[in-house]
Amino acid sequence: MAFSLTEDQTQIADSARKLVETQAPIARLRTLRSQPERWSRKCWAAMAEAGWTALCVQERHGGLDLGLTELALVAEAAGRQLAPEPLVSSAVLFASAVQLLGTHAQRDQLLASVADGTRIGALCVADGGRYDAPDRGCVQARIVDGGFIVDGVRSHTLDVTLADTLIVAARGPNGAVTLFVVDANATGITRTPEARVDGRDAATVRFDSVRLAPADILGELGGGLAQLDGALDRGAVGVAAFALGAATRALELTLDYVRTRIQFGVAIGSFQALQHRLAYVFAKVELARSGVLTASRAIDAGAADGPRLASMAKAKACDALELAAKEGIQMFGGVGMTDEYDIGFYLKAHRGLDTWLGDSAHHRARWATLQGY
Amino acid sequence: MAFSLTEDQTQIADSARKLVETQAPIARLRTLRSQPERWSRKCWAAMAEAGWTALCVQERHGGLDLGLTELALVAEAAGRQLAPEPLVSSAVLFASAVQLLGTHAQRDQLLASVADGTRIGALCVADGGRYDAPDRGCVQARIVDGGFIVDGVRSHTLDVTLADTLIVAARGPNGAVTLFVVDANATGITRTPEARVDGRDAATVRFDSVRLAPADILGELGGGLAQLDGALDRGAVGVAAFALGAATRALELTLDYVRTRIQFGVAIGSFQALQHRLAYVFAKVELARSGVLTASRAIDAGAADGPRLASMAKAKACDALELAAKEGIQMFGGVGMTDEYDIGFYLKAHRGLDTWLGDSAHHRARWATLQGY
Amino acid sequence: MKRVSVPAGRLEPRSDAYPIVPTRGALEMSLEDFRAEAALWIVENAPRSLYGTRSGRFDGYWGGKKQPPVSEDVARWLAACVERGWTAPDWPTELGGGGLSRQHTEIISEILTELKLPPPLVGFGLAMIGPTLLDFGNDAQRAAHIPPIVRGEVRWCQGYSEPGAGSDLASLATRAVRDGDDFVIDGQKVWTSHADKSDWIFALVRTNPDAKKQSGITFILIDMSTHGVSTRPIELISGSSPFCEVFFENVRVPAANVVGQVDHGWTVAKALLGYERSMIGAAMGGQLRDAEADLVARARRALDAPSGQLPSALTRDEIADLAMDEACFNVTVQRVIEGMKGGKKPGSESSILKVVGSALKQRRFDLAVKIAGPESQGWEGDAFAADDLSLTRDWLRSRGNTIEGGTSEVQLNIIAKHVLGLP
Amino acid sequence: MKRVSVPAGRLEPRSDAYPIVPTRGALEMSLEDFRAEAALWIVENAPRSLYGTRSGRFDGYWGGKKQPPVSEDVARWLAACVERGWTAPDWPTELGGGGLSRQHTEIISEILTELKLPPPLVGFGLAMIGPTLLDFGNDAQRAAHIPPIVRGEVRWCQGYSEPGAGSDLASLATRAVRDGDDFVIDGQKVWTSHADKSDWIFALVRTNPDAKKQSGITFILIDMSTHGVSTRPIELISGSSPFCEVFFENVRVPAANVVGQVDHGWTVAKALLGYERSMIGAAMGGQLRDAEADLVARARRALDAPSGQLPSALTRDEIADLAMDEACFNVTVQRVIEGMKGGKKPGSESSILKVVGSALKQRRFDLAVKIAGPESQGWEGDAFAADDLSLTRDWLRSRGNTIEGGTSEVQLNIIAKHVLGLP
Repeated sequence: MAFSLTEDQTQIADSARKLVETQAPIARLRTLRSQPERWSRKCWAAMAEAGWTALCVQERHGGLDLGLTELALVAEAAGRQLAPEPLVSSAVLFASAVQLLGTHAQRDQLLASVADGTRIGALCVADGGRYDAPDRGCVQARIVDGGFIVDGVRSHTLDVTLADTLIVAARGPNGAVTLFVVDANATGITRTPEARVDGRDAATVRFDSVRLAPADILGELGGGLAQLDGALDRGAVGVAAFALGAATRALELTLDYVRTRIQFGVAIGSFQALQHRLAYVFAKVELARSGVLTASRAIDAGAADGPRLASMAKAKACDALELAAKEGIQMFGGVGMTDEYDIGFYLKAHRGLDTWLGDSAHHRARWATLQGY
Repeated sequence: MAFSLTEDQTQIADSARKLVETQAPIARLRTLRSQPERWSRKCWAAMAEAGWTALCVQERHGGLDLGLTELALVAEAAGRQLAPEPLVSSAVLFASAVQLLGTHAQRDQLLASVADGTRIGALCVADGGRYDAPDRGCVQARIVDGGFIVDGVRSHTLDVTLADTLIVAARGPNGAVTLFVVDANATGITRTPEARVDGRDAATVRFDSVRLAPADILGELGGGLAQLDGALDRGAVGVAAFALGAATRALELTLDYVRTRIQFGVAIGSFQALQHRLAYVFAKVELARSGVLTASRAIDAGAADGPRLASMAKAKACDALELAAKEGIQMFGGVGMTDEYDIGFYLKAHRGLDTWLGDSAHHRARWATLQGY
Repeated sequence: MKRVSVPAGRLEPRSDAYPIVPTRGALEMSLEDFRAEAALWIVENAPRSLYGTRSGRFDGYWGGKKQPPVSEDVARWLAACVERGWTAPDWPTELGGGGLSRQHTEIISEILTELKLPPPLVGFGLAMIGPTLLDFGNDAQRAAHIPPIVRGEVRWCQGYSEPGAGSDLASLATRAVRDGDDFVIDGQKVWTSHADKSDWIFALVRTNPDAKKQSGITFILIDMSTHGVSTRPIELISGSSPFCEVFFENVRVPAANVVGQVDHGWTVAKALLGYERSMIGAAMGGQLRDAEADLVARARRALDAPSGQLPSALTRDEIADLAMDEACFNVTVQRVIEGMKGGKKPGSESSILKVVGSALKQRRFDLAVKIAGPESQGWEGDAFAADDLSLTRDWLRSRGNTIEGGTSEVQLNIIAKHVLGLP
Repeated sequence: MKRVSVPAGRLEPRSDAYPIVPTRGALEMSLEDFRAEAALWIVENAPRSLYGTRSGRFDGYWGGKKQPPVSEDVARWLAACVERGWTAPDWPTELGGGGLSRQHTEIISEILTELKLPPPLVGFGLAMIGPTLLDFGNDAQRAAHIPPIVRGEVRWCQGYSEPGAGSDLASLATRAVRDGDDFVIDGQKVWTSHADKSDWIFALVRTNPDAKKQSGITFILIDMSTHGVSTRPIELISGSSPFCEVFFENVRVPAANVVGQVDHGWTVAKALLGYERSMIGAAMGGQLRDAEADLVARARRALDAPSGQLPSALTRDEIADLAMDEACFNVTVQRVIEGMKGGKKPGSESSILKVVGSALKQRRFDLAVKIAGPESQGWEGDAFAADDLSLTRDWLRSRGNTIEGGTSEVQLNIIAKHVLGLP
């Protein structure tokens, strides 16, 4: 397997980074967090314009039909500045779910607009945001008049407030879970935004007698949450790439700081104890980079170990971010604790990224299961 | 609870350390390891002379009736030089088991000689030395003619080769485990010495139709291994104190070395990365010391949390020793890897101490169980 | 801790007045007699509403002109103690103290803890600048500042750290230039707790820019209402905080406010840092209590396991490991306290308290957020339980524990050099 | 790796002789044609008994006068390759090499790996001193030493480290004093692998005691049979080892044996260390393979769980975490190899290989002994399974991984300064 980037890929990565640095610098977060819309539609349009939303969509639906390898490059760029736009939710999780499970009609109807960024899709499938124990039956579907009536509440659902279309999991009377594609503005749906530590868009979604038709089913009736595994694996790699970018950037910020912060007459970066710890952070980040590289390529190649490697990438990238952010704050010292400096954002971001789609412990257990032990 | 030592205790600790330094320096291990007897009877006599073997025995049986607090002081001293004499086996585990479970006759018969060191007692109760899953039924007892016939093999049993009396656990036909006091030289018992990484005395004990009488039962017929819990808790504190002494000494050796080893024109102990790691080792050792102090006092006071604190002391002291030994070897560098230097003995000792009476993970799980979660 | 030995049935305050036992005799009594008598006096004088209101070591009224007592009972409790000299029981009576010994003071404190009563007054005046002035101040300074501290009339804050002088405190740059009978001060302090609520600040300023580092620093007392002093609160990653920046612009301070000698303030500063350290170290123990129970309760909620063995062996293992370390740490704190009781210097084990205690606190909250999972992502609002919202904040705030009051790196340097004797 | 493209049915050696294809034409062929032809030649010439005998990268015959080949087939295989110049395919033909390119050499190596055939010859002659002499030696030195290396007649060892010069190699003290046409050498080397089995040693000696550190060091070749050279094997905590101490007492060595200039041996030494590092880094990947399967198998034995989910969630978690890190590490190794393929310098990620690889190996064995419990306590004898006995030794030996070949501390220093750009 080749891990070095092709020329095209290098160009995608470079221009993605430029786009993020100019249009989506981390300083934005300070403005966005006090606004009703937690991400910028203008910035999203620029990302879509650059093709980010089309990367994982097939050409026949207006996509670029590249793959996770390329998506990981732009997600990494976005992660460097913690851009809160719903890239992974819409362009990976939603797009993949529709592509993998959708009927021709559903794909024709949904994917083109996802690819050009005009439609925001998001998942609403895990009760309380717990992907490690995703369904406790908080949302239920009854069959009435050949259709469905959905009721319930699902809290801590990411990227739904500004979404146009949701994929909702609902438990039927027989206990089996069915997936539905639902208009986010349908009658009976209320989205109450939540204020999260990472400042990202999330909401509690309430379903009050929401009426759905058989044509809204995604995948099989009662097919269960496992149908989403393929999409979730892709999402996990997307999150991992985002976390990898964040970890890389947190380390860079810290390196810049310790090179210039003077105490005891010298730059604190000259202290060996800090040097060794930073070298260790660097090693963890580079290992995580290898994880993202191999997971994205394996899934693109349809390799059997794709799911396992996706779990690895997710766990290792989030762990690297946690370490980089914590060491960063410690080495920034007092100012690292202040809201004025950016390094704290990376720790806050880790909280959200780690729990999203299952935390590191969950993915280690999953790896073990997939390896048969 | 008072943690500072009384004058008497200080004196016990001081003279114990002197005894070990003069009569049982670590250099002995190099000679002992190539000899059939893995510890020195002369040194044992000196320890007995100093009252070590009598510390935990009641006065009416010729003991000093002090307690684990004092025993921990001498065990710590012994641990500093990794003295392989069967102090914990005989003077703690065996003595406590007889004291806690024995009939008057058994106590009268056994304890005086244990207290004066002329009798070596040892446990032979855990199959394969696994105290975390102590009985898989390798040793069985049949009832014949109002007595018992014991058969089976128990490997990895510590301190039995030179023992005079054993406490053996055997599973009866109904599945219940009974403890017996057995003459180690009884007909049908074969002890095949094992060569261990820590050089300590251990053997595979084979029972071939060993005949025992009802009077040999310790505790209740079919009373189970749990009867030994009180003795094992005391033993765990003894092992913890020994490990604490070893950890303390391993750290001292390392500190001495890094203060004098010159590289790049300076003592390597002046490198901040090593300094911080050594300070961390020091902290772990001091925390472990607190653990041993509180566990020994709690058990002496008959406190309800004695068992839990014994588990804590065992886990934390062994963990501290592991860290101190590993960091020691690393900081000694190449010579730390050679058999010529003593630091390696401490890592080898950890292997044996950690597994004996259940490893750290076992004791953490036990703590959680005792705390009700 | 010794139980308070008061007659049975007397732990509740009585409504009828009880004659005040004259303090003067205390030094002649046995300590046990003093304990009984002090307990009686406290039971008589502490307002009923204050019982059980103390939870942490720093609970209590901080005094000063800017923050009045939160209730009349708090004011009454303060007044009673001031009257008796018991806001500072071991300070000289002529300055408003109680004229007692350290041991008497400790007994009073034990009784208050036992009864969960807040001390009548807390703060940097009593804990830091007061002892400093008693040791280093001149008569005029003591007479001017100690009585208002004892009476809770003036609240103090500490102006040490600067943006360029954190771990390397001696590199501070706030300048004080002599001008007649005054010094004129320009510069900035940072991490000044409650500066916005304080009346006076004791500060380190550089009086000799040419001298090397520690020399050329002066310890000076500054009235915060002086023209040119301003403060700005600091917002942390965990939200608002007691910390402030303090700015000095052309601030005129009488030279008489210098404590100790000009250019030799470092000696004073170091002594004061000693008081601060012992405060932080001792406080650390208390903050760790109940971590295990809290984590187990969280795990039971998160894992839907209201009783029995937790279904996650990993979580069990991590909680037990942390609980063991905390138990060992708490014993270590006790060893230190016990070791110092005879008036001896603390043993080498005291050096680890700050670095271990702060790391344990971080581990506690790291583990808590891991257990809480998505419930640990809240910031505000009602989508998250109040308890979980404070967890998020506490977790973020705990990152500061290894930085404030001497970073762990500085502590490890100190252990390596001064305890382990490394070069 | 590309599969060897040889005609089906031709992977087994044929008993009838196959005409040797002249090597001379290789440089004119396409690489694919060369691959096919090389595979055919190897299949014809490698003795059947050697197939499948290669497991690690250093398997193979080490040459020299003191250790004859272990079998006639090993000798025959060596002779065939020597004849063709394929013990050193990319060295000059006039010195006994094959005159091929790096790419051709890589192809030959790939074919051997594919067929699990050992290389005809391995060792420090081919890997270290040979390349060094080709780069820095004079014609006489090359003519004298390269052909015996290529033919496996002389085995070399490396005399760098000294008791006082480990991480700080430049502080070495073995002295070489000029006396007529000779140098007289006194001193001691340590950690010299296989010194007792080697014929020659290349060593660093101090020729100018007054010069500072790196200056004043000379790189010299010493015949181990010279009077005054002696060796002593080193016993490790894990048991016997290939390492030796080497003592020089009044050893006379011709000045003509100096490689490069007198007092300027450091340049030569550094280049050679480069060859060594790349050897160790690449070897690290291979040693980690199968860790997960081995650990799972051990856990199944220890936990009596022959199939299904392991009953210990802790053990599962730890194995999975290690397996993930190892997988990421192995990909990192591939990234480095891939990155260097175009002849480019290795990327910054290569700096972590040694420190991460050695730590992972330690973690692997630490976890293994933890899982094995009491079965990990064996030293020798039959109370323990052979597999468990080697575990104990491997576990102890792994502590050396973070020390040898540049300690982790030195590696971290290098990463911090040269990769992260810290001051």
